[in-house]
Amino acid sequence: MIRSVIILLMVLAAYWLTLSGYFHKPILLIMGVISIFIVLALSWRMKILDSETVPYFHGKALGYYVWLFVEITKANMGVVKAVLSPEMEISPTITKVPMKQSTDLGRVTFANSITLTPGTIAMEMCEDTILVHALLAEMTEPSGFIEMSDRAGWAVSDPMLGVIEQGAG
Amino acid sequence: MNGDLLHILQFVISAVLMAGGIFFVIAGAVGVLRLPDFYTRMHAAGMTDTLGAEMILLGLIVQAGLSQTSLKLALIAFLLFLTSPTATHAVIGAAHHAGLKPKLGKYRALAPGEEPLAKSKAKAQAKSKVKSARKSRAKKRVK
Amino acid sequence: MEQALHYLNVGTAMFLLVGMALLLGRLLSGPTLYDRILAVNSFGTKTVLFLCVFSLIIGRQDGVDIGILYALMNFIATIAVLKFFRYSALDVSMNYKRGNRGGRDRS
Amino acid sequence: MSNQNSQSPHIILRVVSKILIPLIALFALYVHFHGDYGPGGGFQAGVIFASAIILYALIFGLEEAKRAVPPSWVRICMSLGVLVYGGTGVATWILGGEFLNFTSFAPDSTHAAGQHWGILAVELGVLFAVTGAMVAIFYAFGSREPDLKDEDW
Repeated sequence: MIRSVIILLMVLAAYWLTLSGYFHKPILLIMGVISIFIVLALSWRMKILDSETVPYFHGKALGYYVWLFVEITKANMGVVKAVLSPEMEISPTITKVPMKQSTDLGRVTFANSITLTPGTIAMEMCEDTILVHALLAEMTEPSGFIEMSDRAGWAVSDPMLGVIEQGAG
Repeated sequence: MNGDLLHILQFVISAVLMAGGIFFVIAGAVGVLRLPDFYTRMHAAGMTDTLGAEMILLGLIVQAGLSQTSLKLALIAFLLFLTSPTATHAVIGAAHHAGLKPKLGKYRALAPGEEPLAKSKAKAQAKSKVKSARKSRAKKRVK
Repeated sequence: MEQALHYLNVGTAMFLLVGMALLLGRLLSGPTLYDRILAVNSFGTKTVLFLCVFSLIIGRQDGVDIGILYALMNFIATIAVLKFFRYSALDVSMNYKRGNRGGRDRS
Repeated sequence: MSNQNSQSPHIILRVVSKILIPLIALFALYVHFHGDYGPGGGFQAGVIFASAIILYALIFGLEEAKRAVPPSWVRICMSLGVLVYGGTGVATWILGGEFLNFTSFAPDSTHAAGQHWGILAVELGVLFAVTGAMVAIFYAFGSREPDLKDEDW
């Protein structure tokens, strides 16, 4: 909780400076401090001060997002080809993908990554699986999902993921 | 001289990024119009929201250089990155929950000028025959 | 070079308007409600992009502020509309556990 | 709150909204305090701030929102806004000017400091009133009973 408050404070300060841009006017800086404390009080009243509100991704996340961006670009090519070709040969499919992440944050990262990659959309999250709608049947290969799941768990440094892998191996 | 080169480089990078973004945005819009059912249209819309938007914003960031505007543009890119998949997930989840049936299996669009499949053609002919028969019967009755 | 960048931005804005017009077709002819919601959502994303490009054309950063706002409001509006059509009420908690549907007693 | 087995079907919405709510609220206050320098002001800021609370109510339910921001606070906020607005006018009266003539706050200032402070106070009143009114309207409409129950369709 204390850690979340400190990180939220820093994030909000950076956000205010990005928006404001008036560093040389002390009155605006004072108002910024007041505003940040009002927002902190509101989030405290709403009980949203926890590690989900401020997902500190340990710097690993940057690598994950670079990888994700490459994946998005690759998937986009496939979807564009399918959509713009005159025959438009598509084969919509629905599959179930297992989720191995233990925290909600890891699961959300994984599901949002699936949705961000065009051609696959996370439709619904059941107990430990995601229902995925895919535009092309070849986009539902399990190996791709497993790699994305592993990487998403690694990006949020999921404690359960290592345990499962050790147990399996 | 050096400054000129930098400006040209800036223009070229920004132009390439924005042209790519525009391509994906237009392709997504065309896809939303062309694709057969709601679930597949969602994919085309997602294409616009992810790569198209991010590429246009990157191009604008390159144009703006190191300034406050580019920081704000990066903030917009981050917010779109966060909200667009969530909104997509919410829309498709709501449609699925409401019982909208997805079209599954292989689908192929008709080429321009191509007639529908033979079966449906035969059906349509049969229907029109029935209709004309009904009409003639009705006419007879009137007479 | 300034001139070239200006023309580039104006061209981008034009193409964004074309994309918005195409989406308007889906918005008007969408067979189901969800098609329309999808079109509105995508239209909002394009509006944000258009605002960004436009604020660079006129050389002021006010448009970018409005773009940030529009990105946030588009999300809230989509969620609100979907929630209204799914539960036909706005006060239901969406944070319920599975099996215990709806956030309040409806007996 | 990140309990391990909370399997609500809407965990994506919950997590993303939790990230967005502080950002929306701070953006509202930014719009308010930069009304002099860019687009914005009290009314817009009030609506945006209220929309942060409305997003919370949409995701976590009206009960939870009423616990975080009680309706009594909302009513106090609405009347406080009018009070601040009117009070500014009365203060200018007492200082010897006309109603809402802000120059009487700092009559000797060369660069219209009185105008600055006066507008800030008035905008603060508008912010309070609009936030209160928006949240009150949402509470009133949100508490409406649904015509159809969830199980019926």
